[in-house]
Amino acid sequence: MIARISQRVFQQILPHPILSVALFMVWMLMSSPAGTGHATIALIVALLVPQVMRALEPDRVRVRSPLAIIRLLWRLFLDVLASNWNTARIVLGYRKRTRKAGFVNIQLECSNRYALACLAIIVTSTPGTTWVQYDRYSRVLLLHVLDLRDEDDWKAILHDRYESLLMEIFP
Amino acid sequence: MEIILAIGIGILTASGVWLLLRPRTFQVIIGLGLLGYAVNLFIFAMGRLKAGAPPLVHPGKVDTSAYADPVPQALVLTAIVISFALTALYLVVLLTARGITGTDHVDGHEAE
Amino acid sequence: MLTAPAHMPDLPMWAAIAVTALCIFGALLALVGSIGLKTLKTMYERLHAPTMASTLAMATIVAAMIIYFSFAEGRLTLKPLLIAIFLTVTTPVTMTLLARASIYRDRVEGREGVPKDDM
Amino acid sequence: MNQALLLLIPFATPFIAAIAASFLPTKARNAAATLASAASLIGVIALLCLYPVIASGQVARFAVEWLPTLDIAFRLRLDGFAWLFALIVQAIGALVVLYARYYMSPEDPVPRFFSFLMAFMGAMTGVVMSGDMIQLVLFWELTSFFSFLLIGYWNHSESAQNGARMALTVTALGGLCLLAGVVVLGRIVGSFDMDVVLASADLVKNSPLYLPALCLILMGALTKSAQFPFHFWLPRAMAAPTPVSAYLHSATMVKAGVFLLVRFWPVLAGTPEWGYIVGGAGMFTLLFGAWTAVFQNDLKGLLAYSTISHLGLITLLLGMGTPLALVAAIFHIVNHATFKASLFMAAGVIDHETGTRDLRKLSGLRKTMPYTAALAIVAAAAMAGVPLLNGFLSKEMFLAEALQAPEGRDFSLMVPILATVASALSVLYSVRFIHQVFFGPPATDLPKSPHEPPRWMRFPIELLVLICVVVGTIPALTIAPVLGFAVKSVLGDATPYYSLSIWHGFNLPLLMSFIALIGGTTAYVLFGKRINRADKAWIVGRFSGARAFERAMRWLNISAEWMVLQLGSKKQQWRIRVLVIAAILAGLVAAGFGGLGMKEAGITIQRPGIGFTLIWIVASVCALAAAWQAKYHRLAAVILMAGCGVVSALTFVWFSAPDLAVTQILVEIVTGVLLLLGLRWLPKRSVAMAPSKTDFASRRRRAMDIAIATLAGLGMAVMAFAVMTRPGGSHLSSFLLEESYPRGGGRNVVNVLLVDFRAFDTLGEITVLGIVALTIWALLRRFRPAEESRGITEQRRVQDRHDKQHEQRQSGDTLRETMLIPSVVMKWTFPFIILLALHLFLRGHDLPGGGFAAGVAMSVAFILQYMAEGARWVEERLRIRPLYWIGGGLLITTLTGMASWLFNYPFLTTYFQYGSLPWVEKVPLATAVIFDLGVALLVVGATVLMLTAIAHQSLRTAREIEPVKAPEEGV
Amino acid sequence: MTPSLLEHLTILPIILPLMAAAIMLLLKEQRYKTKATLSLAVCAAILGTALLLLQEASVGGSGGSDTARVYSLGNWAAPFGIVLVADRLSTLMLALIAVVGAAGLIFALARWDRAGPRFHALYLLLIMGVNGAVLTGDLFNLFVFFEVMLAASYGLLLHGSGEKRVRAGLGYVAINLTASLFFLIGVALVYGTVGALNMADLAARVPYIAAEDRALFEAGCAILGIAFLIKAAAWPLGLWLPGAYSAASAPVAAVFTLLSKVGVYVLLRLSMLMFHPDSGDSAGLGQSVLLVLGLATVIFGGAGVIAAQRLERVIGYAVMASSGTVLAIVGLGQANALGGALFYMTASTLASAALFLIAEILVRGEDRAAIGSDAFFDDEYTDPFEADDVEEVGRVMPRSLALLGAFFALAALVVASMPPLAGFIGKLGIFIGLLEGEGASLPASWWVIGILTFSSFATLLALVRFGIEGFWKRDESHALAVRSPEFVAIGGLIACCVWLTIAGGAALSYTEHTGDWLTRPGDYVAAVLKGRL
Amino acid sequence: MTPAAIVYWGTGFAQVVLALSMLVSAWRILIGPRAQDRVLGLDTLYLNAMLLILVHCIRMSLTAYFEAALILAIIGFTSTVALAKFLMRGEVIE
Ligand code: NA
Ligand code: NA
Repeated sequence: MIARISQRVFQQILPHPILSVALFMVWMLMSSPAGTGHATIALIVALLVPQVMRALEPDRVRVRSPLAIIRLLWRLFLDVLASNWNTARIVLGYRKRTRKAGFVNIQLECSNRYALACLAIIVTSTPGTTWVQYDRYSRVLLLHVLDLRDEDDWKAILHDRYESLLMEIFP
Repeated sequence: MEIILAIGIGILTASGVWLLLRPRTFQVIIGLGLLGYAVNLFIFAMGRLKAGAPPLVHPGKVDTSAYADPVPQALVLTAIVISFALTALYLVVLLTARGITGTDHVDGHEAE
Repeated sequence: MLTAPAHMPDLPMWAAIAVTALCIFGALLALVGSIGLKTLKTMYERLHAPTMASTLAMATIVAAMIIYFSFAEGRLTLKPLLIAIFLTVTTPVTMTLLARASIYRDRVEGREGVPKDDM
Repeated sequence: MNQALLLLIPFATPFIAAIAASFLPTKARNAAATLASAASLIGVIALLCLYPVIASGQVARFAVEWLPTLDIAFRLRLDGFAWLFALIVQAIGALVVLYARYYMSPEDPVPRFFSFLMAFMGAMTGVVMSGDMIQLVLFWELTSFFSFLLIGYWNHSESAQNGARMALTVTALGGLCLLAGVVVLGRIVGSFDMDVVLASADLVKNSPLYLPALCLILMGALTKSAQFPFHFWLPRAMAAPTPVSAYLHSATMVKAGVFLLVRFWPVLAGTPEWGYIVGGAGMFTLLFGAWTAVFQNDLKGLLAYSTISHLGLITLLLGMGTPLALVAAIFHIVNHATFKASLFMAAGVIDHETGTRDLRKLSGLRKTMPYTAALAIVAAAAMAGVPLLNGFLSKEMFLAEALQAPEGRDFSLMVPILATVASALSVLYSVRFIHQVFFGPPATDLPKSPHEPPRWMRFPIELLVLICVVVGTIPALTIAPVLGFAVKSVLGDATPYYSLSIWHGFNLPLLMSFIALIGGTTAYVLFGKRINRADKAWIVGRFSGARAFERAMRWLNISAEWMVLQLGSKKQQWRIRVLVIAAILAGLVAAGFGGLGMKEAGITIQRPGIGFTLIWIVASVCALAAAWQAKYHRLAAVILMAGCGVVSALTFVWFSAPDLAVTQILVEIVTGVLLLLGLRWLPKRSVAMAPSKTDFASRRRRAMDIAIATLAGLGMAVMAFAVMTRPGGSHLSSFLLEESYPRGGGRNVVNVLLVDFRAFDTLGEITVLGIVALTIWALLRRFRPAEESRGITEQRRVQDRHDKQHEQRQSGDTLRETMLIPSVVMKWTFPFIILLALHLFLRGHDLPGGGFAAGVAMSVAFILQYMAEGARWVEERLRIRPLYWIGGGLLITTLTGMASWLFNYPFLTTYFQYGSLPWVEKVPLATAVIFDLGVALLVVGATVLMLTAIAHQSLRTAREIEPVKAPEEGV
Repeated sequence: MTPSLLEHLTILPIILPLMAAAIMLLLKEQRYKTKATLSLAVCAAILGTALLLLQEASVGGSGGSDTARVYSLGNWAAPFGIVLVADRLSTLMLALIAVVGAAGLIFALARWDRAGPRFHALYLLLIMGVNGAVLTGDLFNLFVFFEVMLAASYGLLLHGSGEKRVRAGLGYVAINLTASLFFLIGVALVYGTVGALNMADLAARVPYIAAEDRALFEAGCAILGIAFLIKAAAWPLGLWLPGAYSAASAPVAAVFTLLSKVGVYVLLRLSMLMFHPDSGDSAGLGQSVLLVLGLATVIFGGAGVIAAQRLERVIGYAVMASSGTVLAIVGLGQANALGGALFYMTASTLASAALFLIAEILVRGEDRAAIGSDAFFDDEYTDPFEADDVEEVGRVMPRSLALLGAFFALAALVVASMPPLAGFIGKLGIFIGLLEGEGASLPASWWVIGILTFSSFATLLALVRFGIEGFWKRDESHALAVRSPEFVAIGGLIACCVWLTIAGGAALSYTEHTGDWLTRPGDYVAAVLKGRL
Repeated sequence: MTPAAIVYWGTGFAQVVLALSMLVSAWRILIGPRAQDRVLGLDTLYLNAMLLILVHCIRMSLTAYFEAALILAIIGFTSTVALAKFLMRGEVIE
């Protein structure tokens, strides 16, 4: 009972704890060099601003497995490096003949909005792939790929490297 | 630097004036926009060009020659805001006129 | 002989070189992106090019900035990270939207080279 | 009684009566008439009371200060001449009032009539009694004005409208000239005081400004007294009710002109210019008027032209410039007033009783209206100059003077001959009048059956005719003394000897009189029938002054229209082109065609950087392309314009204006959204609509515009360059840089400028923003989109159709899917943008940022939500009341400013302290922050209001054409 | 700073309307009564303030000397902060604004304030802008207040909507935006060369501008001048005026008569301050241009008055001509005639405002179609012109036509500057002033007199024509419905004209004194800068 | 060469490169051919401008300009989103 009340109070005060943390950190970054004064303000901001989010009724964010997040970020970092390299080469005309660009339809498994959003961000942030269209009913993603060697390759990369991790993070 | 900015202001002005003299309201609004840039930069130029010297002073004795002239900057700020507001207004007026008169000619009717 | 203007604080040579290299690398990468924007043949191919600027180029320049100002101000300055965070989150939004819009337009106009099954 | 008061009575009473009459009920005929006659009688009595003063040769004066700095006062000045004139005005006025009481129909709203009449009387008295030239002009114009109202009294009648308008036009124009003339005269003399002016004859006549003054004053006098070629308004003015004609066109209005000539006679007369102009105009008018009068078939028309002719006679006398001629003129003024007033009244009676004024229809009225006939015949005889009547006496004097015309002049012989001819003509029309109306067989086809008018309607005529007879028979006992001091008051010591006896022996004038009488009568006998048949006057009939006037007016109209067309344009492009050309010219001329002092100032220049050059190539290309594309590719133009915006923001970064860069970028973003919101309502303009071939004119116009644009650009570039390359730094900026921190409490000088040094500018600037938002919002509430943009957009239609075609999908799914990912991000950026706004706000005073930037950033946060989820969704969840934000922002800023009053400081004085709140280290606590908060609130409100007002249009349901309601079923 | 609330008098005309407008935005739209009351109270307060200041200005400072009341905003002294300066001229303008503003407001209370949303707020903000423009002593702040005034005028011009207004608004906004850009360019150049924005500071510095900077400075002033000439509606820059003013709703058109006068005011103020005979090489800059353009404006206005087919346009052209008159006098540089010109300006502004109000009543029947373009959206804001509710008709006042006719006649006499009313005194003052001293030997004086006489005549012609049309040819069938506020408004303006005539001595002596004060810019500069430099 | 000089000249060079990059993206805005190409060009222009500002911060050794870049990073995408949505739906806010 008490636990439930305290949980509700907690929800009242901190409707989006992750957001609050993020806001706190962003504020501290923004106002660097930040001393205690700014920390106070950051705290107030972190407590007050999420209240506004109540009005916008976003879906609740539930994040599991922080480790997976770090793994995801690391993978993303590596892929971004690699694909930057590839794309630069393509742009500079190294692989003019052999390259073929095109669309790929990929059947996705996850349906969590946040997971999809993260996937979209990841895919699009990686030079060489762009998230074009997603069908909610069929869960098919239309992807554009700059260097389309093998469709299945891309499907596999997407599923194995990212989607599985994301499904771990956003159950 | 001065010559580049001066030429730039000139080209913005010329483009803006050309559009201002066109018969279509949308051309006029774009012209006003371009002229707005030109005029803002012109005001800004009146403070002379100084790189790396924003007027953010440090407490204590101020070496006024080490800072860009803040006055034109303040004037430009005001001008930006006002020209933004008036662009919005002209936009709405031109939309209304397009709806009521059935034409986008600046006279509110097609030229004879 | 190249001389530094008076306003620039001194920093270790390695840092200076790192900052310079990162900056130049980032800038060149951004340039490559823009060149891609110009040279690539279709709209969808061109979409990929500026991503280099918004990812790696941005990252190197942000890194350069962090290094530089950490030395210049004598303490760790992570503020430029904000740019990295926000740009990473927001750029994809525009790219996907733009891709979606152009595929819609291409389909409506019945252009070649786009999957046709949907709007 | 007090002399001043006595002077004031005849002047003021009519005005008081006029005002009083205007308050009477519409039908109060008797009350109004009583009021008016009482007023004029009081005036007469007051004047009579002043007789001893005047008779003793004194001048009665009364003055009140009015415009001391111009040396203009309200001065009443009554000398003999003025007294005589005022008496005529008031006395005949009284008679006309009595007459009008019976003349006007009971249905007429006569109080108005009497009100106008009294006002006119007052104005006329004002003219006569003016002791100040300006005041004279003032009342002069008032007489024009009230005569306009009187002539147009029957305002439903078109002839009344036209007659009134013509009379006003001509006489007011004369009045304007008179004003100018009087000002010049005053300049010569150095005073407007009539006494001073009248005593400065030599000064005036020797002045180089004499001729302009004379011409201008004569313009006034001659138009007013209907002298050729300005005579034409008078016949048209006959559209007035007859009492008005009887009053205005015998004794008052038209006499004002000759009054003026007499008044200024001592100062202006006697020069050859005077002689030629005044004499010439008089002579011509005399003959022309008489000749035309002969041919008039309308009773009042005849009298009108006769009046013109007699005024010509008086003018001619005045033009002669001799003292004796002046005596004759004054005498004839009086005589003409009496006989012409009575004739007009008689004509009115005839009109009233018979229903017509047509001489050809009227006949034999002596049978049915014997008494009136007798009176009219006597009066007409006086007009013809029959002996033993007053007209004879003055005409004798006129003929005598005509003989005295100074020798050596070319026309010396012509004058007496023409004078005799004119007299004969006068006899002719008088005889024609009498014979046509009263003799012959009684008319049978008159609209009404005539009989004698009521007793008191006749009385004024009787009295006037009596005066004609009495003056004509015993002038020495009646008019002589009055005429004596009237003449003396004008001529002073120069008063000549003259005799008013009826018999001067057989002399040349008498002979001429007889020739005229016999000649006139004979002519009538010989030509009477043919004259009756004539449509218009022989010879001169083809010339119509009125037509000339109307043609002149039409010409004036046409040329005015032409001028407006030539010197102006309805085309906005033309107008703006003129503005730009004007600005270019202004700059060029003022700068002395290129000499911008660049050589002298010396040029200190920074070497152009490659990067900077490159970004400006971007901006230039964008600008030129935007100019090229804005007509058919609006979206491209918007994008290209944004390119220019980016570069100008970069320029601000480059040259040390971080605040500007921040603001420019923010505004750029909002403007982009705004233009796109607008584009939705602007139907496409397709290239196909362009004319396939551009004609030469439009090519030339474009070439010209390119030239203008190039010049403008060049001008701006040169000026910018010239300023930038010379040393800068002002005392102003030095002060601000130095004092910003110690006295403004902020390190960011630009921000301190905005919220402290020049906070008042900011207050105005946000007010502009608020006003514009309000205006946009108001305007869009009645928004009516373009035909082509109504309903949902093409894209939405296609996508909705697609959604409907697929079974699983619902309408709107395409949108939902499209926004699925973006809306997540856009939603979650909301708190971070709020953070950014707060950040910008709080650091503003010391670092780049500030209330405005914070406000725009905040509004972008809202707009993003609108874009992500749609207006309805957002507004169901976030109740944004932009008007409150605007109002609140304005209130906060203003109240912050006013708070300084509590500490006895001027508006917007800021207070700051480097406070240390617990946990918060040194943070500047300035009231400027509160001010900035108001700014931010307003900016949020205004920006959101503007954007959402446009956005809301998509939500509004189009009004359907209402179906015709089925009639409800009966019970 | 003396601790007295009276010291803050100068700023009241600006912040009172601002505050009231802000409060109105917080009120619901339906609360007309509250808003009307508030507006009236503010107008009354402004009028009171203006009269107090006028009284002070006419009495003068200590020892009867002329002073300028200087109010340093933010307590920053003159060249560094923004100051408000209430001297004889600005106070005169202030009083004129207060009177015309109050009249327009009262007139609007009869119906116009409900013809569109937020009328009162916009109206008060317009008054604020105009007041600010005449009070400020700072060039850039002048720009800001011009913009406040113009922004509100855009809103008010479009108030009531309809095709006519929107079309007119399109041109009006574009022209004025262009003018504002010129204004900015001019201010920028002035700052770039002189380094000052305060008018007094500028005036003090003009004689000492370095020779090589002078050309640029003068180019800036010339461009600035063009901007003001556009606002003052000088030919050929002011062609926008008749169309815009005649399209506006009556109370708005009435206050608009002030706007062009503000343009004239600024030209007068700046040219007298900066280019007076002692101002070194720049003395008399642009005077001949002002003279020529002023006269051309009078001629063009006169022609327009004759050619115009609608009464509102006639008045518009008359307003142009009246601007031109004052401009010509400023350009002539005859200080003696300045007093007359100011007097004339005051009187003609009052009367043309009255005429705009009368004109609207006269054309009310015809204009219905123009006001209510058919609405497209069904959640339309309903305004009183579309609804045929009973209150609309109003009680027909007995003799309303006669009274209105009398008002029309009186106003027409003033606008045509015919005797006996105030317009005549003004023109007389001009004539006499022109011919004083050496003036009589200047051909320009005679040209001015001739052209002004022509314009009087033209105005008279046109107004007589429209008077006959409006009052004599009036169809008996549709009676004139005039509400009492409308009578009060028009009557008030006419009463002011009459008062100006009767008390012409005092009023003229005030304006002449003002003209004299303007020819001594040194005193102004001293008062503003208080010896600081 | 001092370290500071290296940074100064290096960043100067980077700026030139970035400006060149802007020029190239402006080319895309200019030639299109389609609206979405122009939008993409504009987005790239914004991006490059932001990088340019960051490099300028280093070059001038001033963080004062940082906020301009930060704003571009956080809300700069608004314009592009609006443009893209306009292309997709014909209106920005429904
Ligand atoms: Na990508
Ligand atoms: Na302060």
